[in-house]
Amino acid sequence: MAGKKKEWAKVVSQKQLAEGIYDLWLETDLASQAGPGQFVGLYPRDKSILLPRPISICEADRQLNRLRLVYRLAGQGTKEFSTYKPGEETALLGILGNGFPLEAGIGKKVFLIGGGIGIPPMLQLAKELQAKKQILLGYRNDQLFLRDELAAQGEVFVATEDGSAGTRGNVMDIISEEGLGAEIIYACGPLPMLKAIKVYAAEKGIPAYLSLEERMACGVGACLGCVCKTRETDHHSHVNNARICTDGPVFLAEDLEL
Amino acid sequence: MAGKKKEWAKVVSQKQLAEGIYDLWLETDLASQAGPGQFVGLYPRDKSILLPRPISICEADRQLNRLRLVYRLAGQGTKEFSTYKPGEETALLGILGNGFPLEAGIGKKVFLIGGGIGIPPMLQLAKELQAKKQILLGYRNDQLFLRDELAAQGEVFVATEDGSAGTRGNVMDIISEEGLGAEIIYACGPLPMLKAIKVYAAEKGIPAYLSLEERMACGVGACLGCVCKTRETDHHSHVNNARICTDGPVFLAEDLEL
Amino acid sequence: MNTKVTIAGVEFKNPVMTASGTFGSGMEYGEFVDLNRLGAVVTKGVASYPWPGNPTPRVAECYGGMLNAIGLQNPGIDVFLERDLPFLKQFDTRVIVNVCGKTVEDYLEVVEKLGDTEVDMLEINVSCPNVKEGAIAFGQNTCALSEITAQIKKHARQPVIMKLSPNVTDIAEMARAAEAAGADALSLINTLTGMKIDIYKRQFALANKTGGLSGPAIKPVAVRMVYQVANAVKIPIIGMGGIGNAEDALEFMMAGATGVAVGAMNFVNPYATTQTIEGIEAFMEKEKIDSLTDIIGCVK
Amino acid sequence: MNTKVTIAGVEFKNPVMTASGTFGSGMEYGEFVDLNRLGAVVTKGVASYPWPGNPTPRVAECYGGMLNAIGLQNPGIDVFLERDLPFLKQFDTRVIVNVCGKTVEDYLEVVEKLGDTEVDMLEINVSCPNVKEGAIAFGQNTCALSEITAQIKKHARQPVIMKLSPNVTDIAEMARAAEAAGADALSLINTLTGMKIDIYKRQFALANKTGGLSGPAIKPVAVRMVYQVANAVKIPIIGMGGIGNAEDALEFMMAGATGVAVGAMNFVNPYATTQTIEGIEAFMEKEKIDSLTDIIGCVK
Repeated sequence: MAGKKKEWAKVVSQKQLAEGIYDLWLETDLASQAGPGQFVGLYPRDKSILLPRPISICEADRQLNRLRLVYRLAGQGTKEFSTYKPGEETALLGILGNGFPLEAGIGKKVFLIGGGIGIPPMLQLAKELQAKKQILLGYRNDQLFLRDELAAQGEVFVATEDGSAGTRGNVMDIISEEGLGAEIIYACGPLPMLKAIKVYAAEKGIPAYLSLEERMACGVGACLGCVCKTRETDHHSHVNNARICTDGPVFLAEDLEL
Repeated sequence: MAGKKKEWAKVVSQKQLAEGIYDLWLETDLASQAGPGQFVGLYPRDKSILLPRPISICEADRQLNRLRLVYRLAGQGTKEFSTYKPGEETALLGILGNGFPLEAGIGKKVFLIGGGIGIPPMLQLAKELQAKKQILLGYRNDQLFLRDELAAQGEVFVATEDGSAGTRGNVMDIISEEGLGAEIIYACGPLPMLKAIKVYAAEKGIPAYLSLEERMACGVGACLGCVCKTRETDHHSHVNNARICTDGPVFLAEDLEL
Repeated sequence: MNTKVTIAGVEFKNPVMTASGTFGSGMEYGEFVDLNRLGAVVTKGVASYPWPGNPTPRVAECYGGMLNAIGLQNPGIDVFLERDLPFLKQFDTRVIVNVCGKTVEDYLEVVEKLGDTEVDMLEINVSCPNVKEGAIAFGQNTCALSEITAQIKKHARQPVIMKLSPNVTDIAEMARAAEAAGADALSLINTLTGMKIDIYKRQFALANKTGGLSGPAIKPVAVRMVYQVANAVKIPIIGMGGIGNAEDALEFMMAGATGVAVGAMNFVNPYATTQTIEGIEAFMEKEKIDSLTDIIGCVK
Repeated sequence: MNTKVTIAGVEFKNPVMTASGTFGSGMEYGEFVDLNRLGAVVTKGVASYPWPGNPTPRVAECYGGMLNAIGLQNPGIDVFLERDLPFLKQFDTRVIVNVCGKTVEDYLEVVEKLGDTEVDMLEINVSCPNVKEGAIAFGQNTCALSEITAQIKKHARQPVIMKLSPNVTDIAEMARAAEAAGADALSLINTLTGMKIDIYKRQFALANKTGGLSGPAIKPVAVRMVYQVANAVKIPIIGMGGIGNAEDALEFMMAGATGVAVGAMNFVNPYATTQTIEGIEAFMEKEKIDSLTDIIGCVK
């Protein structure tokens, strides 16, 4: 595997998918190394803000050398990204993070669970994972971004906070309402969702791979800014902290203290 | 007269006139208030640098609401300006400064003296001043930007540091070499040139209006960053300092300690 | 919606003021903003006699901020009273006069002359890093700060704000010293001492070598110090340091400031003061805040 | 063209180092830059036993910089010696180990264990603002600084660099105290203590409330302090604070620094260290500088 790089990527296209949700395709050599659950750091041009923004990989087209990033407007940096037009260049740091382990799920009955802006990484995962996929998606409202694309990759179930589509409530409510089950879970989304999944997985005695988020600085494991609490002493830190950017962002739920 | 404003101006055109010298036309309502020897503050978009860049007005087209700024690449801000393309917008603070007093020169035999990036303000002055104009221009080399346009407004004499065009030397060398004389002087350029003109004017007993430069912050007379030493106590400061941005940039040479 | 705040018994229509030295005596920015909208105009430092200030260059730019070494150039108290104060009194805004001096007597002379004027408050500048005598010498030492605070309080007829220097090891200790000596309020931070070198010319960017760093670059230091001081004293605080919009201003208020001042950002956006006020009003409306005083120091 | 510099008898191929805590022990950025190119790698702080550091969020962004409150998380000296030092010794670069502790004994234990290793120098962190005990308490008081410097000098087998805190009233006084107590060199500045508040959530951006401000925003303060210290002591200085390119590095050197360290800017540009070296070489060529030592402190 080639090493990490900071390099220029060219904007191929950008469109808005839902309120505050943008869909950006970039052309970059880094695409060839990208896997599901990994992420990149996107640098704003705005020089008042210096750090790369971690954005998960929604799709990686390794033939065309293209990465798809679906991100939420969260501040000054993502606001800038949302203005990018085809042909513009942007500085990219990648490929970062460990990604979801595909082997663990091959041939199994799996849950792919995405909540909010945790949904995008599920697409590349769904495309690569050879398994019986039940894809559980939690949205705020009926702006069901990526739902149709995910439906082409497996059986999709939707929950909305406002009840405007699918199950009213969250992804856990889908499981109970639809009486679903799985042998393994892959998930990305807000912390309360991940905590609920950890509890559920422990009850069922099944493995759950959770993708975490935290404020990051370097993105490459040097600064120790983005750690999470681990049950056991971490091999790198020798304390109960793992680096989300490099040891993660994907962790086995049972290894975490959430 | 309307007050000062910070507002958006639209780039009409931009071209390079000589090495490191750019010619920018902006569309702005502020043009209607602009006179020769006044200046504007141009704000870079680059948020690492905050202050407006003072740039003198080369031409003001009050019919079409356009300002022409001819500026030199001097750093990060002007480097950014030089990339501006027609249709882009830029934030402008203006109109700043007192400008050259036209009345003083009407009908007289005058020197308009510009050195280097002090040449551009001479164009609007030459266009507005009804007088017998002898226009003395000092350049580094034979990249004689604005020379032809100035020649349409009066008799032009050129000096170059490297002797590649006109008189070898500086503008003072033109006066002695050509045996020129005047009843009044208007000048803008580097400090050594202004000092020489002040001495010359005193010897000849004629008034000289000098346009000064200094590092500025606010541009509107509040911060007292850009002062020059005055012979008499200044009416505003009550010390021997006048504000270049508001009391100037144009001063009568005899009022200054250079 | 109530944007009023009270500092040492003086009521302000809103907390937004100008930082001394960035707004002259209001005249210049009066072309851009309606001075009646401001909570207060805080004037450029006024001394007992005209000060010529430092040689040029007096200003330099740096990343996210600027350095200045004006050196407190000012026309002196007599010109201030004759020209600037009458100008300011035309407007429905509070007037806070920033007082500077080289000796305690200098300060007292200005304070005395302001005693029977309509000036609302005095801000005592003991923290300018750009003059050799006086000023910051009083602001980096608890004893000197206590002494000058007590002296000024003895002579002042208006409430006294001591303006603190951030160039100290323990800002809380300085704040406590000023409070104990009778200060009615504190303002902070003045500028951080900085330097810039032009590597091509191999010389200092400022004739004075060092200057005071202001602008967004210093905001995190300023917010931290406001928070520390708010937790160390009972007297109210006017916060400043990089404030250019409502978000900045609200950050200082939540850290514990009752008033907020826009400084270097006036140079970047001459409408920064009034836009800050409008932004605060919009925030209050959106977040359903009835009285702005509810958010002062709300983050603990 | 000679880019070599010497600090306390240790020769560096060039003056460009990494600022402690921003470069791990070199492994992570080894993917981006050739560590053989660097003057030195200065490691993340190493304590006598593993430290867990502070809760998250540990980092926040601010204008032209960032705040961190990592809290000196580190795996401890034993892991360092077993894993990180052998990694670093593969490269042709100097190794400077940053040493942290909560008590003098903590520091001494690390210093002792490093005594018979191939580490080139020790940098003593008495200026981290993010840990409650030790660290900065030693760095804001001349007596404490003298005491710990003297103790460490007594036990250290390598030259000792004391890393100074900028959160002090008089940096020159601190520098003199360290020099008098035997320090072989000084590094400055550590971070400025800062704070950020999220006004929408009404909470601190950092779990630790305060953090250390780094990045271009602090450069003018850092350059000023390097200049002041260079004029106060005879021992060499490693300058840092917002350095991200050759112009920044040269500014520090002209102010009086012999070495320079790239810190937070590694996060912005992972190639910042080697690009700084290349830029210095280009500057020397253009300005016809034979030996880089000629420009150290050349601006007076």
